[in-house]
Amino acid sequence: MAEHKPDQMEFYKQEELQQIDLNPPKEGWQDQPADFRPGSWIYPTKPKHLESLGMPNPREWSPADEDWQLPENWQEIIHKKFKELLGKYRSFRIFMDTCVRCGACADKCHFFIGGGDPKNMPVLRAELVRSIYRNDFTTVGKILGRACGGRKLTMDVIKEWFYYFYQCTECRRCSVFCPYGIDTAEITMMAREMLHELGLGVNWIMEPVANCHRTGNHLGIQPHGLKDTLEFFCEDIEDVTGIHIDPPINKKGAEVLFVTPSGDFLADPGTFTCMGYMMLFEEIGLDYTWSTYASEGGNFGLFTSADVMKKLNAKIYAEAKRLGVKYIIGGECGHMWRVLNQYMDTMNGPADFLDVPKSPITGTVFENSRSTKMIHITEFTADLIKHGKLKLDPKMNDHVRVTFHDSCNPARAMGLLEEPRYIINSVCNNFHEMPENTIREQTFCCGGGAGLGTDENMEMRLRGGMPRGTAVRHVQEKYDVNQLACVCAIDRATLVTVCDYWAPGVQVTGVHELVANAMVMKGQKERTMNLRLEPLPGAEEKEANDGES
Amino acid sequence: MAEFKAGDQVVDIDEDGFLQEPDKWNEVVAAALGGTEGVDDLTEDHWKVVNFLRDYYLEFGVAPMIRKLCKETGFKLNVIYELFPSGPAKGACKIAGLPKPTGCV
Amino acid sequence: MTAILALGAILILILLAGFGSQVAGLQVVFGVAVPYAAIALFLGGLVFKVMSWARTPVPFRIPTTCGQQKTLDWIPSARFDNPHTTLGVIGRMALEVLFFRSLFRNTKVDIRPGGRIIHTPAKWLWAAALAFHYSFLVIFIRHLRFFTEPVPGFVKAIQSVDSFFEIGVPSIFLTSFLLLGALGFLLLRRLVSPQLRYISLANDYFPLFLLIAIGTTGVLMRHFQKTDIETIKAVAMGILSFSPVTAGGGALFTIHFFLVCVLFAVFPYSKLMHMAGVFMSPTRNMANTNRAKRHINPWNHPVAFRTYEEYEDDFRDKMKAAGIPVEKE
Amino acid sequence: MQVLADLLRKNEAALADRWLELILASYNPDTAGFFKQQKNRFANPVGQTFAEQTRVVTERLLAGEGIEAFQDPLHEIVRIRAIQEFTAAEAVGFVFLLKDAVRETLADSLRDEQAARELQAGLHELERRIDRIALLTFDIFVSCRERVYSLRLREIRAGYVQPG
Repeated sequence: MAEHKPDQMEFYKQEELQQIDLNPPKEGWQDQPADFRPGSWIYPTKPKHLESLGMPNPREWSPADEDWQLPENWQEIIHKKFKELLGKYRSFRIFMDTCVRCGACADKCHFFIGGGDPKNMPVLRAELVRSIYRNDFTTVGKILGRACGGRKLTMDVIKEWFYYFYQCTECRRCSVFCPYGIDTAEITMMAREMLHELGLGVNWIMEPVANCHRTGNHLGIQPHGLKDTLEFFCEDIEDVTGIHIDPPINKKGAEVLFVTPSGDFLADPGTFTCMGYMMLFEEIGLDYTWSTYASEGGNFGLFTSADVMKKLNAKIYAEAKRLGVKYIIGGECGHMWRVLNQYMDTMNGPADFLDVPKSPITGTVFENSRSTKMIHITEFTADLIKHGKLKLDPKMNDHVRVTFHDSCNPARAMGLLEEPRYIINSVCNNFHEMPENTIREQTFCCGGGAGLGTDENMEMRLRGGMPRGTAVRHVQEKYDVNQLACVCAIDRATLVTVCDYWAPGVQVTGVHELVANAMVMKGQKERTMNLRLEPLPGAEEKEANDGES
Repeated sequence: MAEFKAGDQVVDIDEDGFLQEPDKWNEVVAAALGGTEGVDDLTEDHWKVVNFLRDYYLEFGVAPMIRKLCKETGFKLNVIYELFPSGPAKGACKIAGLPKPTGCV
Repeated sequence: MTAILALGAILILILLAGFGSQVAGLQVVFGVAVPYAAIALFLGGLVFKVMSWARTPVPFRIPTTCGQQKTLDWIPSARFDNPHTTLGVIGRMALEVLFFRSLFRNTKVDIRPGGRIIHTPAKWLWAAALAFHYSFLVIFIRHLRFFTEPVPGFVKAIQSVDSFFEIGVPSIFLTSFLLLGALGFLLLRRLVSPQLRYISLANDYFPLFLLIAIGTTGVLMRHFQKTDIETIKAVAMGILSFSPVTAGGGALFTIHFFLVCVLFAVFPYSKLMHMAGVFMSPTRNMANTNRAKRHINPWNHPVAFRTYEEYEDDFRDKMKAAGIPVEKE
Repeated sequence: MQVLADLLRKNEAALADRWLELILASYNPDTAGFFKQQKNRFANPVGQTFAEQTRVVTERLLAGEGIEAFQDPLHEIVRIRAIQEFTAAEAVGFVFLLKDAVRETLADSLRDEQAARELQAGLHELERRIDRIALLTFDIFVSCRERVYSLRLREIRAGYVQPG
């Protein structure tokens, strides 16, 4: 064929610039090993944490290495644990048996929606384990093996589990859409428990677990450190309101023990929410106490194993008993309330030394917590506002146009939907909901839960946060929303980054920061700043003309 | 784990360059660590921040909150970034001989 | 690939039965041995599987709540999506089993700017699944006319409703075509959508092809190859009364009958167990009375945790210096 | 150039759709299926953003608008591809696919020799402008990557996520 010259059409043949061969090889997902490129995995657990907790196989290793230094009989260990878990959890057994792969959950996971990796489809994440279950624990599987979807447990499978079960934030959105309620979070918890038998864990989870075991909170804040931090907040409160507060710490005989996630002690904007709690309790004169021993509501044991979760959670009831309080109030947190609402009473109850929670200010008895005896701060505050016990001036928040992010666990493991909304509507005049299929029980995750909220996991978090970011961007453009309220410490940390990437200009706030900003406290001075010590819009002009006159 | 020469002393540092044994810290080590973080000479302001961090860590076992560091030293956050280009956690804490702060929420 | 595997298996079964019906000696195999084996496998397997689930404890109460919880009395709670009473749970389960509530949940009707209504694909999944399951139920009830003498009233009633339009002689049953249509859609959907093809296994295609084969042979028997009902009834009644009659009903009936037996035999060892599983799934069959009633975990063994005393021993002097009350001076 | 512009404007929608298809081909086929099917913008932000913005870019390209008109639509697309599992070339390369889409849309009219020679100059000019847009896309890609690193750096520096 004659050589074509540039002015001839044939010269410009189809360049295969973009024919990237991304389509999977024909034999399907079963045989594609996970690709541990840098930035696609979270740093592994440091040995000292596993040692301090007495957990198996502590050593220095990296997922990028070929050899993960696993014990010789690692297959036997996994099978033994797999069998044990199948014997202990009916949910695990049923979720292994009943999936019909109808695909209703396939496009509901925020990591699949944002990233497009098919193994992030909930049905396929579960198949990673189900294929091993089929091959080794069912008679049909043993016979037909690969023909009926079975798969041998190889080293690649373990690596795949580590890769994909630390790409699930256990937000349970898939279980809302599954006709049988199959909960991939439950399967992820089982898989992580099995992986921990081989010492395969993530440092961003195990360090807080070790800290919480030692000092009572994830950050390793020691008792006098917590007192110093709370007093530091009270100084700021005094600057803003002119009211001096002495934070009650480890006070015996108080009516209420208050437990909040330790994120509120260190990470802005959580710290402003913590200030909000103290201002609220001061205003209504609640007889409460903090505890430095039980200074962690959150529980990273939830991302490790049932026993570790129970070990970390036991401190709350033990401390409530020691201090002799009547009941417990829990702060704004996501995973904390998954543990409190669904595990705590079963694991560490019965709490018969406590009373059924009764608000000393309104007299409301919280029947819904008759056994666990612990109520959510928004349940408590909504009740206060409903009975008009708080003097609120929503105009103080007029410069705030807020929307509300339903944190996954309060939404899907409790159903805490109306309480925060009632409070926000009472303290803020411009509140706009995000689109219907991104809130309430269909809420999209922040992309950083279940131990994934660390900086080396940034791209994955931004992919996971994209559906939420898109919804925030929508209300930002449509209603000029500038604040995203939420009731979770991890959300208050990770959503800051999600918003800065997907919807720049939107700040993140806790619900009780809004409450405190709008509260007219007895004996407070004229408010010129909000809790972040930023001048209030009104105050600026007044200051300006004060200066002039 | 790596070795780090500071004056005539040799100390161990972790993969991010943080001192492994905080009690091996002294002014010489601080100045040397400063070099790794783009802080060649430690002015009086630098020492104010470093000493506050050092004292806080020795007393409370953890690094202080950023807001507390700013309030106690009287420096605004941007001033601290000017003093320590790699910021309060990576820069100032390293020079003060604190372990790498992991503020996991 | 996996679809071909499943289709191949079904074709083999059909050939097997077709061949078997011609050979006189095999009559007893297909007329007697296979049905009894199938029923035994079905009942045994079903009971064993359900027992294996029932024996396994439910350590924690982990419902997936899809609506407002029951707390303050002035906030209405979602009775069925977040039940706090057993009645609510029964309601939620009924909604799930009778109307496929969760499949319906993700049918986002989306109106495009041009006003065009777009039904997201999930609505068709809900509609087809519902159509298939209900028509299968109606057909199942209609088949009781072969197994009962005298034929009960409700069976006759359903039959007349089903052939309401009396098209053709003998009048066609709506459900048979509804069934085949729904199955066709469910199969096509699995083949056409790349997403589903990627996750589908042979054990997803096998039941689909099996049911399609059963449905088609059923329709063929009724409308094209006149099979006399009497002998079939005799065979069916024979099996139930344990005095089996080996007179076969011809190739088509043997295939149909054999495939139904295969369906029963395979049932407990396949994904068809979702029939029982849906009732026992812990995220759907428990009320969200989590904080009101304590859920007992049968294997709740004690776990050592760091007590306050140990904690205070570590930090006592610093606590005292900071003025925090301590147990022991 | 005028003949080419009219020809393309006639089947602008087809051109934009073809380009979208080529872009989605860089994803796993089953993911591409989902990106195409799901029309709800919040259940499928990636697919819908690509669909809307490719139409905007194509429209502005055919209308001959200045380079700055492409900043916003391309930013929407590149912001997403910058954090997905793509190399820089893959993330930015989707712009060059527009050339393939243009040639495929003109396939029939390019078949006969005479018409092809006439369109030649216009086509060459159009492809030069697409290259220019690709360079802009690369700038946007780098700014998005820098944004990701600055977010990550902020978390490392402060020891936790510290706003502002």
